[in-house]
Amino acid sequence: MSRKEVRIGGFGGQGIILAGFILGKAVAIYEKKEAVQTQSYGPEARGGSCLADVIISDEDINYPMGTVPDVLVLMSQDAFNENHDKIADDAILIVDEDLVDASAFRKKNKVFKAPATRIAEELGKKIVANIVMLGFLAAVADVVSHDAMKKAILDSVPKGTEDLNLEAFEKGYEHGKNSVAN
Amino acid sequence: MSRKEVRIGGFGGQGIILAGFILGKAVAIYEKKEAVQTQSYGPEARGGSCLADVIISDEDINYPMGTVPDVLVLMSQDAFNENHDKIADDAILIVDEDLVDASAFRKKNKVFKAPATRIAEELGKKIVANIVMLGFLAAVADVVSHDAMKKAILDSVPKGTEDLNLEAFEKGYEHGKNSVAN
Amino acid sequence: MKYWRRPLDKDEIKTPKGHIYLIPDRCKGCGFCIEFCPKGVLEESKEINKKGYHLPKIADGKEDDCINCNFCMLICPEFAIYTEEGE
Amino acid sequence: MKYWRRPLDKDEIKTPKGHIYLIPDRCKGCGFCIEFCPKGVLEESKEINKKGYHLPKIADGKEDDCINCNFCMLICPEFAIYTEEGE
Amino acid sequence: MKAVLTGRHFMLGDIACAEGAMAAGCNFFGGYPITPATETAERMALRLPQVGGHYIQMEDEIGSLAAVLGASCAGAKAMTATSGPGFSLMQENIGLGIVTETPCVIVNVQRGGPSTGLPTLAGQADMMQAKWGSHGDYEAIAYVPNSCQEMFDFTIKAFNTAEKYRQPVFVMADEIIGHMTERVVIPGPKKIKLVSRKRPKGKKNYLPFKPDKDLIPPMALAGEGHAIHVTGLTHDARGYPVIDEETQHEMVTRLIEKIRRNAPKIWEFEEVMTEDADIVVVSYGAASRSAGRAVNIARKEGIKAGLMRLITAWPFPEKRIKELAESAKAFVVPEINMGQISREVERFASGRVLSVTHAGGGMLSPEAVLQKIKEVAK
Amino acid sequence: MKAVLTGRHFMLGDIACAEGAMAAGCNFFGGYPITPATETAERMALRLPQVGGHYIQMEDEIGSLAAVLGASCAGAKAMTATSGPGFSLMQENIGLGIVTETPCVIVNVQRGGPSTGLPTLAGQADMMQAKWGSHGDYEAIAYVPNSCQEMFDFTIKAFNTAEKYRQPVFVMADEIIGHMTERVVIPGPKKIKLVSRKRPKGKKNYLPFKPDKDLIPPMALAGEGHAIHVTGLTHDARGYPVIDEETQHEMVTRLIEKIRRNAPKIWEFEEVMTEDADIVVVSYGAASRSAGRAVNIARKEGIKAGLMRLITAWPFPEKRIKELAESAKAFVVPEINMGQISREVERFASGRVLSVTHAGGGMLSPEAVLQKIKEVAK
Amino acid sequence: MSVKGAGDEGRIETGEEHPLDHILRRDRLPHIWCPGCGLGSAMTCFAQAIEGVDIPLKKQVLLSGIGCTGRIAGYVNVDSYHTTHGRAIPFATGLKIANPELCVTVFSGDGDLFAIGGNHFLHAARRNVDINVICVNNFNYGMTGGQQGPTTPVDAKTTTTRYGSFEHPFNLPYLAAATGAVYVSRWTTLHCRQLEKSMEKALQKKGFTFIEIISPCPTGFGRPNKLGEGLEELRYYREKSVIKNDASWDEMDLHMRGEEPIVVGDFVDTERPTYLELEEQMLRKRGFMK
Amino acid sequence: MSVKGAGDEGRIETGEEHPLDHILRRDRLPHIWCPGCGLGSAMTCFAQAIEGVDIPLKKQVLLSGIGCTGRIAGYVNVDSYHTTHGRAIPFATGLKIANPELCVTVFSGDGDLFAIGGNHFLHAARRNVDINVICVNNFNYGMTGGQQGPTTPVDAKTTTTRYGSFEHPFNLPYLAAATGAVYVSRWTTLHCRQLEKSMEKALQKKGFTFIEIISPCPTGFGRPNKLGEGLEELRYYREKSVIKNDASWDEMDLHMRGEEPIVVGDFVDTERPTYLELEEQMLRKRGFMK
Ligand SMILES: Cc1ncc(C[n+]2csc(CCOP(=O)(O)OP(=O)(O)O)c2C)c(N)n1
Ligand SMILES: Cc1ncc(C[n+]2csc(CCOP(=O)(O)OP(=O)(O)O)c2C)c(N)n1
Ligand code: SF4
Ligand code: SF4
Ligand code: SF4
Ligand code: SF4
Repeated sequence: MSRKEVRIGGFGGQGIILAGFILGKAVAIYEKKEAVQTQSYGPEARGGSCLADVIISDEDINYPMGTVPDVLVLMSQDAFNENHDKIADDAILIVDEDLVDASAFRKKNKVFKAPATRIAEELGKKIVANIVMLGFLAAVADVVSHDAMKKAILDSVPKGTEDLNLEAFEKGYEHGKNSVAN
Repeated sequence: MSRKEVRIGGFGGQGIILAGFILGKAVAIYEKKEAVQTQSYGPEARGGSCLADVIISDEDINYPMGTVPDVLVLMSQDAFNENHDKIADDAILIVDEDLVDASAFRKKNKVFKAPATRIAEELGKKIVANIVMLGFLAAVADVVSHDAMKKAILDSVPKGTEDLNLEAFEKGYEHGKNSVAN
Repeated sequence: MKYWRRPLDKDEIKTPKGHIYLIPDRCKGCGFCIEFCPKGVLEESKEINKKGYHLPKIADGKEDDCINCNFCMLICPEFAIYTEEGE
Repeated sequence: MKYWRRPLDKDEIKTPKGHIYLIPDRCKGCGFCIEFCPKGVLEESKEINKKGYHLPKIADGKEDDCINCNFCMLICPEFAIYTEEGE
Repeated sequence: MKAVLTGRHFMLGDIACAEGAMAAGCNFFGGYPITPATETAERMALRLPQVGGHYIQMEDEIGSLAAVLGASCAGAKAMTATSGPGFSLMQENIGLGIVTETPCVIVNVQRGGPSTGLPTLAGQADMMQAKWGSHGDYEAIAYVPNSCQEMFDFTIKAFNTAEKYRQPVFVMADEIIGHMTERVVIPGPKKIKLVSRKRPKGKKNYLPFKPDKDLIPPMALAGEGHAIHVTGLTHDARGYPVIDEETQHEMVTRLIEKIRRNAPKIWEFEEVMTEDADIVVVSYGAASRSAGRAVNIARKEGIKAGLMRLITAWPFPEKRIKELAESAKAFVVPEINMGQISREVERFASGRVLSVTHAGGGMLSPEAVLQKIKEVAK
Repeated sequence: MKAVLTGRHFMLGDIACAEGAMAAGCNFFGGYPITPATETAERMALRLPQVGGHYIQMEDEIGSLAAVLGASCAGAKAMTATSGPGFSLMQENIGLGIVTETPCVIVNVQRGGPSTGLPTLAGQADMMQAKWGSHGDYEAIAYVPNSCQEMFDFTIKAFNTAEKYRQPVFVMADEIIGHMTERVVIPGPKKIKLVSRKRPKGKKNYLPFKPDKDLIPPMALAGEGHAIHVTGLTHDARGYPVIDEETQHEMVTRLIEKIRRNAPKIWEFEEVMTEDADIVVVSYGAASRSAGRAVNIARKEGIKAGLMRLITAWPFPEKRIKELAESAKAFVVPEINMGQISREVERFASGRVLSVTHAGGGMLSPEAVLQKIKEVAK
Repeated sequence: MSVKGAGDEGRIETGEEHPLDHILRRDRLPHIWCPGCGLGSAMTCFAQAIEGVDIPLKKQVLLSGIGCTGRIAGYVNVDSYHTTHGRAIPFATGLKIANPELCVTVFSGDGDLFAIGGNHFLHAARRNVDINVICVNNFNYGMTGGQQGPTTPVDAKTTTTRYGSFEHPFNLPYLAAATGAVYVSRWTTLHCRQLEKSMEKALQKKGFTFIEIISPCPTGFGRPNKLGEGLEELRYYREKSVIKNDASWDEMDLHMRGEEPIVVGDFVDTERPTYLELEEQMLRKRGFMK
Repeated sequence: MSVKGAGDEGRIETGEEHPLDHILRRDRLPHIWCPGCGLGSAMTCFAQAIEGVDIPLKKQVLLSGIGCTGRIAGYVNVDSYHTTHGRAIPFATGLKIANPELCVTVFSGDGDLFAIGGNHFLHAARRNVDINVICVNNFNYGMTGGQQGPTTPVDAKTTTTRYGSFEHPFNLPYLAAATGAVYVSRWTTLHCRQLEKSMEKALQKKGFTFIEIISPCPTGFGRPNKLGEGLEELRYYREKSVIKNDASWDEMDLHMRGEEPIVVGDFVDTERPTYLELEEQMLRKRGFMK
């Protein structure tokens, strides 16, 4: 793997950027790789569409912008509509199955449906759906290790919420492993 | 005469700039010549030193700044001290004899002493000393006609003060003619 | 037919009836209309719109309670709800 | 010897005497000191300085009237006049 | 009182500028006094009420230019006049004027800088600022008068160009010209050619920022019923903000091309004895009067010198410089600054450009120019 | 809390900039929020009180820079951070900083312009403004980081250079770098070299604006008993205003020479494969990352391309461009603007410079650069 | 539209066109404001008000600076100018003077009008330029992500006052009165009816008028300060608001915490010749008739 | 020196050194102000005041913007900063915060402080930054040649109001009070003693203080408005001034014509935590000791 691009999409308020940040941090700090995270969003302070791109590479990353994602993680219908067909042929797609109706997807890529929001709601905090998603991602996509991700989460979430977030991560990871197994 | 420079010097409040303006206007509007008037003064709103330069020429005036005056009219000691030795060899010097002690003057140039302030005071308005000076200048220096000057004065002084100013001008002119005659 | 612009606090009006309309895609589920309807006509429904916001609905047994006072329209930040004079 | 900074309105002071000084080249002849000296000690003289301004002088018969109240010093915009306690 | 003071006058440069504005139909002045541009404001304060126009003294230069832009949007021919410090403060709203395509005239009577510098003395060191002073990419239009007559004439030109191209236009004067008095001949009103902004024809399908072929959109005024929206954000033809790369590309390139493509129509210069010149002196404003004198003397001394005198500094007449560079051995660029327009000349004639600099505070001397001419003539 | 957060971080560019300032000893921030520079201010608001410094949110950018200059005069290492619109508003006080020789750092995280433009998207179109934005003649110093690490490193450089040369120094970042997150390695405090302004030795005969041989005068602070006078007017060595040509000449040429003469010590750049390059790509900031990619691809395709990446845009390393111009066939200058630094390159390599432009709002693509490289390689 | 677990009971009939749609730039809706933001309510009141007064819509001009509030100028379907940050008032001044027939309103945020734009406010009020200024005060800079502004109460948390704000905030009605506004009022976005009436009054009144609107900003102020979402902020207003037209200036200070009331009302309503009236008066006096 | 027609009777003894010379930059005298200008008197009072208070001269910092008044910073022999037009207050704010030991005074003109600089005044007063602002109000912009300013009375003639000014002027003490100054007073340059005392008070008081000084400007205001030379302007002050510390804000309006009085006095004297005090308070509350 010399350069991999992960794109996480959703709307403002879902913690999309934080998810991208944690992924990037896991790679850049806790693995011996390079990572760059960029983002884009609309003019809205909340509720607008929102994308986080993470480039992961073994070498220095010159060009820092996302081009064609190898992993696409989508947490809103809008994000799906705008992004689903701009992906690499061997890319994988992960969607939050409660938020995204992926039936319009026509390509041959592997599509994973993660019940991230549902799991988060079960944990009592809808807001950790992004972390569940990260767990799922760690399990199904070959971009980051379980360990590095865990460390990065512990570093990045607010004090006092570590346990909840770790639980969310593990739940997502588990689900992901199961999905791959299936 | 292709290019002549007249420099009028004094302090703020004496109407030095106005004098320069009237001279320039007489030449540029009422004679078939070119004239440019420039000025310089210190940072003071009043009472600071103040110079008006008028360039008079038969041709277009390219370079507009005063260089070496052909006629130097001085209405304050400061102006005298700073300007008296920067003049052309055939220049003439006119000083207000009540305000300027010209004894330090060492060159061979012709020096005229005009009692401008005194005449103005006799007319009841010290402020018209500048116009008296213009009369004197018109009489002794060959740069502008009596007529053109008169017209320019009429154009330029506040309404209601025309007579006073003309009288001042004529008095100065007369004195000038006498000085030349002597 | 700008019923909604009638001077509403005119004395002679006696309990007019209002008919409520919603433009669902505009709603952002802020709950203002629900909370501040003086007659308590509205409540949150389970229905969500495209953007995932819960829409208001008419509360059980309040179907005829709207007095067309128009406050929901005024306070709705999304131009999503309004009323017309009912018959 | 900063006599001029003494608290001037202290009660115990009784008609002190003042001695007036002028730095003539600073004066611009505004007349403030003359007009506002509470004792009318000053008046315009015919004497003019370098810049042509008329200087203040001590009025006839007022030679001993300065009470060193210091007001001329305070109001002079030119730092041209001041007083010291006389004997 | 008349707007156009037809006749022969002996007039201060700053006042001639104001009279030029009057003759151009200016009916709004929003300003803030600053030496050496104050006389223009004072004259406008005297003159505008005489013809039903408005002079308003704003709280600062930022407000002045904002008011000018507002007035222009309501249909006024509007202007302001300032000097370096005020010009610096206006930079943000100059960008607004550019992006909203609001015609107006901004006079900068340049004094010695940087900062408060020499309030009463001349400089020409805001020339590059006129091009680059506001953030973002745009093209500037700037006239550089070198006489009182031109203070009058070029102010009219500035209004016409502003109206035609719908953008703020600068008159980059300097303290020497602004505070000099010369003969100014003002023609009859009918002899003065005036241009007014293009207006929409009818209401249907009018898109406020949709350009015609000349890249200029017709302009609707406030109160005409078009319900236009005007914003400093990147916007589409409808005037609505669209925050993306494509709209930005379309808007910015159009605004720039609007001027670049028309540049040969906008740029103006005057040449004296350049046909056979080995040495071309490029100059403008006050400095060009010294340059003119130097060129005359050089010719008398047998040096083939010529003068290219800029009437517009922006757009810079680069095409002509390229042409002249084909035959000229060298360019001498005298200006009352440390080398600004000389850099533009360098871009098209690199290695052969000599700058004659002056830090400001007075007139650049003809001798200094002559010396440089002689240096390269060797 | 520590001023220097030694360690490895995954950090937003804007935050790395703030941490760079902290590491450089910054103890005063005067600012006004603006996208995309807000995160720098927010970080400083969090961090400064932890180390006894002060964050003050001023009423606007004019006030921000004024406060920064004031704080610097009282001895603080002071900074502000803004974007285009705020940078435009700061221009007048930038001139004051230059003329009063007051060290400080001004960060401009560039967004799409002109005017309000594209608040959330990138641009690099304030590069010429950094040089020419304030009225009058002066030389600018501007760093152009292209990574989060450089946001940290160059902010320290900027403080050091500001202190050394006693003038405001710019960090001309862009939204891409400011809003990107990368690894940032912060060394131990002892490994960070800090420079502080020269101070007067003793009180006797101290003239606040009398330079040493290096053209830099030692700086006295407020409250030290020197009874200094500091003015934006043209002034003499004593600091007193003197409104004449001679003093202006002396002051302005010294301020300019202070930077020009030291330019070879100040300017910095990085070269990749330029030794044998036929085509030299000159780039900086975000755009230089596309340029780097394009150069790599070109080399793979057998084109002798090389990259000269600017670390300082101002002073512009013209000497090196001249040298490169001796062997290079052409220069390609990609920037996220309509051609700004490319004009500087043109001055020293005219006729052989190709600009790769982008109106702003996103990253310039490596393909666009590659295409231009190929075009000239033919 | 995915409808989950909802029957049809009580469902509100779907509307086709909102009665204010013709006053809005419908093609630009939904607007960019957050759920629970008060700006939409303020805009509704304004739309109602310009409908309600007897001034043709085509003579209405709406201006703003930059900010969340500043976006209002882009949503109301009248001639509208979205100027630079803080400069809507001088822009409006020029516009009004150049065409006195226009009814000119500046609608902007507290930061825009009173941080960067404070000076222009002072001077327009002093001159009594015949424009209306409506300020939405949400106690922070919403657009840039919730920083401290000149209205942020002492001790409040924002992204630049992480340890609590240590600046005294402005008392805007007092400031407006001290500089000469002829009409000054304050309402919260919960006071829709009064607000609409105030706006109608301002639109019709000659001279410089000022309305302060206290508005929820859940994103920038409510949540960081434990006032909660928009709805909770409105509840807070309901609890704490006191209408008091003759309040003293001190009483008008806003603390937004504890037991302190939010005093609202019509505080100033007076007459003074406007800028243009005084201009005419002077010109007549000196013999100029326009 | 030419002495004409004057004997020696009454001649005042020639002084060598003025008692305030050590506080002045003597090498810069005479100053540039016009004969009869009140600025020199105001400066004398200030020089006296900084001598009079118990603060070392080396801790005194004097700042100004641009204008005739602005030149004061260049004549007093303490650390002094002559900044850009209107920006002395924010410059002073930075200076004071960076070194709280300094006693910081901004001395500038009404145009500088309230035209271009108005916003900074508002915000520094609001924040209660511990600086002193002394404003010389001469009803016009003296430095640039006598244009209208924000204090020019209605109907007054200036070089930009040739038909009489048609703007309402500011009431500066009111504005200062409304924005939060803890000490507000006004005197004319004739009230030297009171002015000096006020200045001493301001220098010693914590927080943002404001003193307005009404001053003759024969060149820019007196003569064009038939108030005559400086001396005549002072006579006018003598006649019309009324000391009234409890004056209402309305009474403080200045008309400078007819029978209207010039109300002077100490209008506000109160206490409020300063910017730095409040900063410290908040930081302590959040567990930071500095
Ligand atoms: C010159 C300039 N500085 C800063 C900004 C960034 N900016 C945009 S809006 C804003 C503040 C908005 O606050 P407010 O006016 O209170 O409006 P709100 O968003 O809260 O409605 C700022 C600082 C800008 N656009 N221009
Ligand atoms: C940005 C800027 N605009 C304008 C000026 C010109 N200017 C200098 S002083 C001044 C007004 C001074 O008036 P005031 O503050 O009342 O002081 P005074 O001269 O009356 O004492 C002006 C407009 C300037 N120096 N800088
Ligand atoms: S119109 Fe009034 S009563 Fe009817 S739903 Fe709306 S708020 Fe309730
Ligand atoms: S007050 Fe001063 S300047 Fe005025 S007359 Fe007296 S001594 Fe001279
Ligand atoms: S940030 Fe605040 S003001 Fe802006 S839209 Fe959101 S809630 Fe409204
Ligand atoms: S213009 Fe006025 S303020 Fe300036 S020095 Fe002269 S009298 Fe004083």
